[in-house]
Amino acid sequence: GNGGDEPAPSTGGEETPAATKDVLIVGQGADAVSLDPHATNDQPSSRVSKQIYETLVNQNESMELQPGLAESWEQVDDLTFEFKLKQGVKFHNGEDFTAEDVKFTLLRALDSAQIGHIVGSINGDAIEVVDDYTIRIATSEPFAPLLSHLAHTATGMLNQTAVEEFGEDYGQNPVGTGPYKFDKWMSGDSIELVRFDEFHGDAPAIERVIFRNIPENTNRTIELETGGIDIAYDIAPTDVERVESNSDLVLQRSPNLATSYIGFNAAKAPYDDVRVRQAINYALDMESIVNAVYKGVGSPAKGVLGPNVWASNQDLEGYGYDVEKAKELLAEAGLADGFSTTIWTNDNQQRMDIAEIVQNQLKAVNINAEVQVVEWGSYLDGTAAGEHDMFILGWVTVTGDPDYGLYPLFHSSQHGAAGNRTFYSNARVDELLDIGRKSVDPDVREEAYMEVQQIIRDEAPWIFTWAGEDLAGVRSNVKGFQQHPAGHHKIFTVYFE
Amino acid sequence: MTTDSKKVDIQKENVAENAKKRSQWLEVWRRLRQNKSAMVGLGIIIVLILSALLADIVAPFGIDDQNLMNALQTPNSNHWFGTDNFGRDIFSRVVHGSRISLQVGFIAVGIAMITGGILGAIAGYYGGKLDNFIMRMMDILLAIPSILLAISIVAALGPGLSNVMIAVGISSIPSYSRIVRASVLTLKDQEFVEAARAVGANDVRIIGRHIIPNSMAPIIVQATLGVAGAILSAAGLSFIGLGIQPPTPEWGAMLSSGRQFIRDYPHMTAFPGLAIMITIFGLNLLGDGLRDALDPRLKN
Amino acid sequence: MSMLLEVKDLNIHYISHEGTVKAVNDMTFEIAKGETLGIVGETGAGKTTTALGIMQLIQTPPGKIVSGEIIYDGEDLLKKSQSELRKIRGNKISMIFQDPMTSLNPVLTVGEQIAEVIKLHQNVNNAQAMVKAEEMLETVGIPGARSKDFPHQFSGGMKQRVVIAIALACNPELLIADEPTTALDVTIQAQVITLMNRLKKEFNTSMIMITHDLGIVAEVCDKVAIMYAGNVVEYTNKYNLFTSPKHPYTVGLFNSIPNIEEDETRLKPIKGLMPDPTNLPSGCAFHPRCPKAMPICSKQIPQRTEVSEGHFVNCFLYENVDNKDQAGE
Amino acid sequence: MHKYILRRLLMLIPVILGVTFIIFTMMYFTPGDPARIMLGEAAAEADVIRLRAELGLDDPFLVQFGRYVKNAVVHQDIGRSYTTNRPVLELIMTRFPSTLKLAALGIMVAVIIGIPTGIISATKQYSLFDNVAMVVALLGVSMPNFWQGLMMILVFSVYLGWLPSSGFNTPAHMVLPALTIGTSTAAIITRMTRSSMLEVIRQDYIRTARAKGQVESKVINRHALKNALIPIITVIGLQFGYLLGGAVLTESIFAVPGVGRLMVDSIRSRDFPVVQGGVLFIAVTFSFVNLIVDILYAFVDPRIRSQYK
Amino acid sequence: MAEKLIEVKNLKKYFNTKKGLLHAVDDVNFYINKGETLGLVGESGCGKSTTGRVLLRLLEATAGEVLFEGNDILKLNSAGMRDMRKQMQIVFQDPFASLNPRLSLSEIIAEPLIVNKVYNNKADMNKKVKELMDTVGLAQRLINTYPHELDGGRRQRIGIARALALNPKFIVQDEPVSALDVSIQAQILNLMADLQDEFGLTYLFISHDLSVVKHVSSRIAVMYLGKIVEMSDYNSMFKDPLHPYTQALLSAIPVPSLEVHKEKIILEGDVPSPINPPEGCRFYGRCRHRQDICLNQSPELREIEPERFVACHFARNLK
Ligand SMILES: Nc1ncnc2c1ncn2[C@@H]1O[C@H](COP(=O)(O)OP(=O)(O)OP(=O)(O)O)[C@@H](O)[C@H]1O
Ligand SMILES: Nc1ncnc2c1ncn2[C@@H]1O[C@H](COP(=O)(O)OP(=O)(O)OP(=O)(O)O)[C@@H](O)[C@H]1O
Ligand SMILES: [Mg+2]
Ligand SMILES: [Mg+2]
Ligand code: NI
Repeated sequence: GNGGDEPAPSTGGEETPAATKDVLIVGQGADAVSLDPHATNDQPSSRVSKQIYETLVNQNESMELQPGLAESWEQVDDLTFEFKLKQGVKFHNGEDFTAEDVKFTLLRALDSAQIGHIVGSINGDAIEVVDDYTIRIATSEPFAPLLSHLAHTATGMLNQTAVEEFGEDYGQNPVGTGPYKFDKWMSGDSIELVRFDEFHGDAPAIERVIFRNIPENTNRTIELETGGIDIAYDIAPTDVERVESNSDLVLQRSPNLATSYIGFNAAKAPYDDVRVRQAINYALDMESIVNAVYKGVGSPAKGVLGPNVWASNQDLEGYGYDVEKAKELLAEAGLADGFSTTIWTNDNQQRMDIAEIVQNQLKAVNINAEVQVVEWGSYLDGTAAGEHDMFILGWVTVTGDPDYGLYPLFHSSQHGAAGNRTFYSNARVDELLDIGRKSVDPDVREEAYMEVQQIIRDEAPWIFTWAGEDLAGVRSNVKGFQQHPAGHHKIFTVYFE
Repeated sequence: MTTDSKKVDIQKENVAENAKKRSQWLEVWRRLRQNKSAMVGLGIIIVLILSALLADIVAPFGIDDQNLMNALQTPNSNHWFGTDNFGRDIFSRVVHGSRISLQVGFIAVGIAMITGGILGAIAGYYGGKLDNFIMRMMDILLAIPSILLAISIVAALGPGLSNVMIAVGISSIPSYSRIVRASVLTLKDQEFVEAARAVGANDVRIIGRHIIPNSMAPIIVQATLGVAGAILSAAGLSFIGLGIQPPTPEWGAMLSSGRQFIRDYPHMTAFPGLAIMITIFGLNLLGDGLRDALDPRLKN
Repeated sequence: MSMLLEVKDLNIHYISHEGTVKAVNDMTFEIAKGETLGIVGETGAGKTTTALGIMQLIQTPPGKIVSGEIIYDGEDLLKKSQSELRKIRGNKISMIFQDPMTSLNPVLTVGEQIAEVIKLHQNVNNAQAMVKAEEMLETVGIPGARSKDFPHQFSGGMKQRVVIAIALACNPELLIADEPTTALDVTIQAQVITLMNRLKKEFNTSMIMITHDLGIVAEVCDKVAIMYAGNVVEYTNKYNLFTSPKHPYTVGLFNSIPNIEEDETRLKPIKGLMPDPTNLPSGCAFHPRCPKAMPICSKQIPQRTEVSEGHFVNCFLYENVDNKDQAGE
Repeated sequence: MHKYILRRLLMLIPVILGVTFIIFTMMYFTPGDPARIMLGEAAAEADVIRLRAELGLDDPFLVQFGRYVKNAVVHQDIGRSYTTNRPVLELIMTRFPSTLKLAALGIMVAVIIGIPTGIISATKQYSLFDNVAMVVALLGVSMPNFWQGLMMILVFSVYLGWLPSSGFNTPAHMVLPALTIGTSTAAIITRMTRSSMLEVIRQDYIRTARAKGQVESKVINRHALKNALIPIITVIGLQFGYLLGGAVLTESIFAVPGVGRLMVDSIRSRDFPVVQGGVLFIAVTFSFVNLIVDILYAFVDPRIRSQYK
Repeated sequence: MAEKLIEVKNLKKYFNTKKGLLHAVDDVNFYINKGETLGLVGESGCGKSTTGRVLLRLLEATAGEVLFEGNDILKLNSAGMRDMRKQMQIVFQDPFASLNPRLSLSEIIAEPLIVNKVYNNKADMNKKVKELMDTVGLAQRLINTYPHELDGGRRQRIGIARALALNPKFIVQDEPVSALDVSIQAQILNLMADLQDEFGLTYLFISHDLSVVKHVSSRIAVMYLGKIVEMSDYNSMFKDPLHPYTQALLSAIPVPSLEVHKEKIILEGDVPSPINPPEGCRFYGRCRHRQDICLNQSPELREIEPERFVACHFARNLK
């Protein structure tokens, strides 16, 4: 192979090898959309923003809450939290970080169509700047998961001056308080960040970070192998073995907060009949489907929530593969002769693969399913409008809190576009989800969520498919890299050996 | 005395002697038959058409016979081209794929040829403002790269075999209209057209009996090459995930789903790729041969 | 008299998978210095092929000079190397093609095209060649200033003059003109023929004038070879040809032309058609159309017979008269 | 000549308008709500409605189209991307250099390979060289670009490890994409050169040149090539124009951040302003390339030159 | 006096071209008597074919009248024209371009019969086709051959048969033999003469070859740049040409004979462009006898002797 093709550092450093290597190149599958956290909510953007912005609260790699820009906080009443902010924090443009910035940021976030829902529980009128480094944030209703929401990258703290200065172009001129500041962006190709020397915390070891956009999975791995990049995100299942067996590379695996499911449009016959939904659950050999498609990456899903979401019920009993049982149930539902249906998927390779196998396996119970690969836009429109039958989709419980992973998906107020694309309604589920959302008592919440998960398993609006896992390939001289379950991994802890 | 520089084609007496009906097309066929590479091309196309027609007999397995246990076998005596990630027999899928590809190719070209041909014939024959208008429309279509046009059309209509055919068809309308127009333009001033007019033939007869049959040559050549182009475009669309629905064994789609395995199981991409290549190769050979056979000027 | 060019038993064939065209068969003729030979024949008779054969510009394949000798200035051109031939072409022997519209390169100025041949054969630099080219243009009656124009800016007659200028630029000893006026109108043809006659005299050039027009022969040629289907059927001086044509084909040719000087009511055409060049009749190629055909004509190829001094005919009508004459030749 | 160019530029206006209209209409009727795509699967309906209104997507077709044309003509503003909120023109211009480089390199490769091969093939028609070259060229035309790209990655990046497989920053990165584009284009150019040369070589003026005693190499280079050039230029121009927007597949295989990929991504994310702007931009550049080709004709062929006067 | 079949009055045909208005036929007057042949000669591009085409309304005239037996055919509506087409036909110069290569010989000859619905019975029609083939000397065995299999002479016979199919009175012969070799040309010329005798046809015979024109015509019109410069019977024309152009034209023909030694009149220059032609005499630029008046005033075609027309200010004074 050749080692000489990494882009030359744009700052003229000395030519001595390895020891002074101070550029880290990260390959990911898509270009960021915008570095204005309020303008987008996509993973590639968050992965970059994470290095530029900081949030009030952090979640560590075990999803535990930790101080971020807020040194400490306390709950003042059912609705209100008071945060003490860290002092001496500077924005990349040199301004000090104060409570006013927090207020500005949160109000702006509330206004955002893209991420408004993440801070939607906050009552904008009730944000109170106590002093420069103290702020009170109140929600309109009791909202238990507020802190985990404030750990979401979308709530990274912005600088008012910078936002106003760049106006519409802020997304290409981000200013945060994080360890790296934005340097340049070659659209479609790469984004370069450079170390922020006045960073308030531990200075990163690496001077410059480049996020390169390499859409093809295979190419990304090849680039990693040939040394073109140092870290490759989202190693494809097919490349796992290859990376693992390469002594120059280390494969990091960690379960994440993503899950895949096959949903039924429960508002539509025959899926309004729980027996049909269950029958199809029995008719599919989910275990082997997942193995065939994901090749051992992640795991067959045991429930709605992934294992590292708080209050996830991992003890639900699976349906198992039982064609006879499926036929029985169908017969009971009056569909012994089967029926014709469609399976929608977008053009995600794994989902298409799943669809193809599912289609194939359903033949055994006389269900004639047609796979329809629908473009993302039409897919969202169509599933929101309830035009679909069966569909394959995923969900990421980014906050790590079950509220985020259940409420939008199963609450009957969330039908359609808001997230509940199965159009599933169950009064008990609604009630439990409301309890979970409002209660401050973790035990009460946990109990409610456990029950919800059981009901959903039994009533089967979903076929649980896959619990996600993040795979990152890292060159062996890269140290200090650890994946975050939410996907936006910290780069500023990384160093070269 | 001055003669026109055109050589008087001296005919073979013996040909005229046995006065069997020997149309221009037979003549073309005779010339084509002498062209070895065109015959190779024709052979390839015939094999393809046969395999498309007889796919169910030729293919040892069905297109969707999954066997997850048998996934990703390299070529062996049982599975000549190996199996894919679902354990399906790639050879069978490639064979069935010829059906899809030829269908897409022929229908897309049919759409383009008919619409383009009619537009071109009208523009060329009547000329003037109509011509101008039609040709400006074609310029506009031409200014948009055909693959982008096709992608937009598929986006607008939604993916699926028939939409792909429509998209690829529409995006190649301009080339046909141009060719037909050009040949109509040269033909309409030909003396035999004038002769027809002199004996009182009307426009319909002139276009139908004199102009269209004589403009077939370039259209046929373009169509042969166009089928190749259409197959490629459709495969390209499938490759970027805008084409045909699974589990349809479209070659481009097979290639696309194989690319994630390209390093360990290159046979998944190699065979559909080769299938495309051989098909296009055959069509091109045939198209070239037809061009030579139809244009006696290029003879030798 | 010493001959400038002697062509002996030249055979040229075009070989393709459609069959072999025997385009030129046993062609024999000679040209003295300053003399003009006319080669006359209908389409496909092999006139152009003969000319290209002498220039050795037959496209190979499909063409092939099968046998024969082309003796120019005592040396056989067929034995010369390409580079030797290049020194002769355009310099000692030059050629004018039938169609002035296509004989000139459309993307080069006429000056450049004339200068090119001058530079190739004379030891001059670019500027001198251009000056010489302009002189040549003037010689053929075109203002020298137009040397910077491109061929499409000239009319047909002027283009043919440019072609003549190219051909004569190096003062060749032999000029082969392949139907140089066929594509031109009569009044323009008259201009060009007059010009050629003048220049021929001026430069004392020998010439082969290929034509199908007996009128032109009468005007410019000293000797004539009548060709039919690749064979010379009659070869003689102009006087003999016009006063006592011998070969039935020659006679038929004369009878086919409406005579502008006389009032004939009916032409007496040769019956039938030209034969298929890949499948010539056996024996004398003309016999199926010949009014005087005899049984022998279809069986044997008639030999060249000298019927009177310098008057050769390939026809059995005359062959028996005196066979020995021919042997003595 | 100036007049001619001016006239051609004026003729661009209806084409541009037409392209705008077509693509606008097509996008308008394309299913899939841009607002919803931007907001993703977790968005609240109210947010979607709000965003739709912000983007002006609820206005009737003609209002939207009129606004677009007005902004473009009056303010020279072709809008901002829905998704990234960047000015469309800026977005295109950051992508265009890569596309241009890729197209230019591909064409260069193609010309360097194609024209000499075509010439040799034509001058030695039916020789071994000719036969081999023609089969190879035909294979080149027949090989799907995207497949060839993958195979080249397999060989040059995976097995041999000589060249990087993705990106477009350094010369090394450009080799494979340029070769991918270059081979098929080279094949086309080779075939065109050959047939065009064969046509020209038959002409009388080539015979005239030979009759002058000119050496064969000069007959080919000085007399034949220049005349054969017109169809070759046409093909090069067409290919170049095509590559400016049509190299989508190559761009995505090799992660070249080009306009083609931008277009495809935008079509899929229903980023209408970018699609419209991009197609418009491509159409205009394409027309410019055509204009340049026509001007080149005039340089090559005096007959055409005199027509333009 | 002979009866006029065709009379052309002030006929004009202009073409719009990129470079300007092209005066292909400019104010042309002539007539053709029943049963005679009018020869129309002139150099390439002088407007001969255009005249012929306008006569048959294959091109629409810009101005003027074409009287066929006294009716102005330029004023006929399409139905009237359809009838008229049966009366007048054309044979084209190029035996290759004038036959549709996709049709067989019989189909080509039958075309006029089909188009005009002459027969409603196939057998009759086939009989007629065979008859026509006999008439023009095409062997019956060729009935199903295609044009490309035939030589130029035979193809031209097909063209003639097609023209004869509707029993026309008048045929425009647009250089019917100029693409043929001399031996074939003579055959065709003889054929046409025979047909004229047999059917009492009237010909407009277009050619640039004076020997041929002289051979076939009773009267001759000489055209120069869109205008007729001289028209008279062939005898007077050849013995005593009046217009300086005719004189030059006649002198320029190479004669295949050693006895004739003509003094050639070599014209300077070429035929000027028919686009925006000169005001005065079109021949001014090449004329040996030009005077100032010729530059400004276009000479009319005058009948200076009975049946002898010439368009020259100084005709008869030149010698
Ligand atoms: N390149 C070629 N390939 C095959 N046959 C050829 C070729 N060139 C000429 N011929 C054949 O050779 C014969 C003689 O042709 P040539 O051109 O010498 O005739 P010509 O007397 O010059 O006729 P024309 O008066 O039409 O110029 C013809 O039958 C012709 O068809
Ligand atoms: N359809 C047309 N459009 C424009 N110009 C035309 C058209 N037809 C003929 N012309 C022009 O009109 C003039 C007369 O043409 P026409 O064909 O009548 O000449 P001609 O005497 O028959 O010549 P030739 O002997 O070459 O056949 C020429 O300059 C020609 O270029
Ligand atoms: Mg010749
Ligand atoms: Mg004419
Ligand atoms: Ni002649």
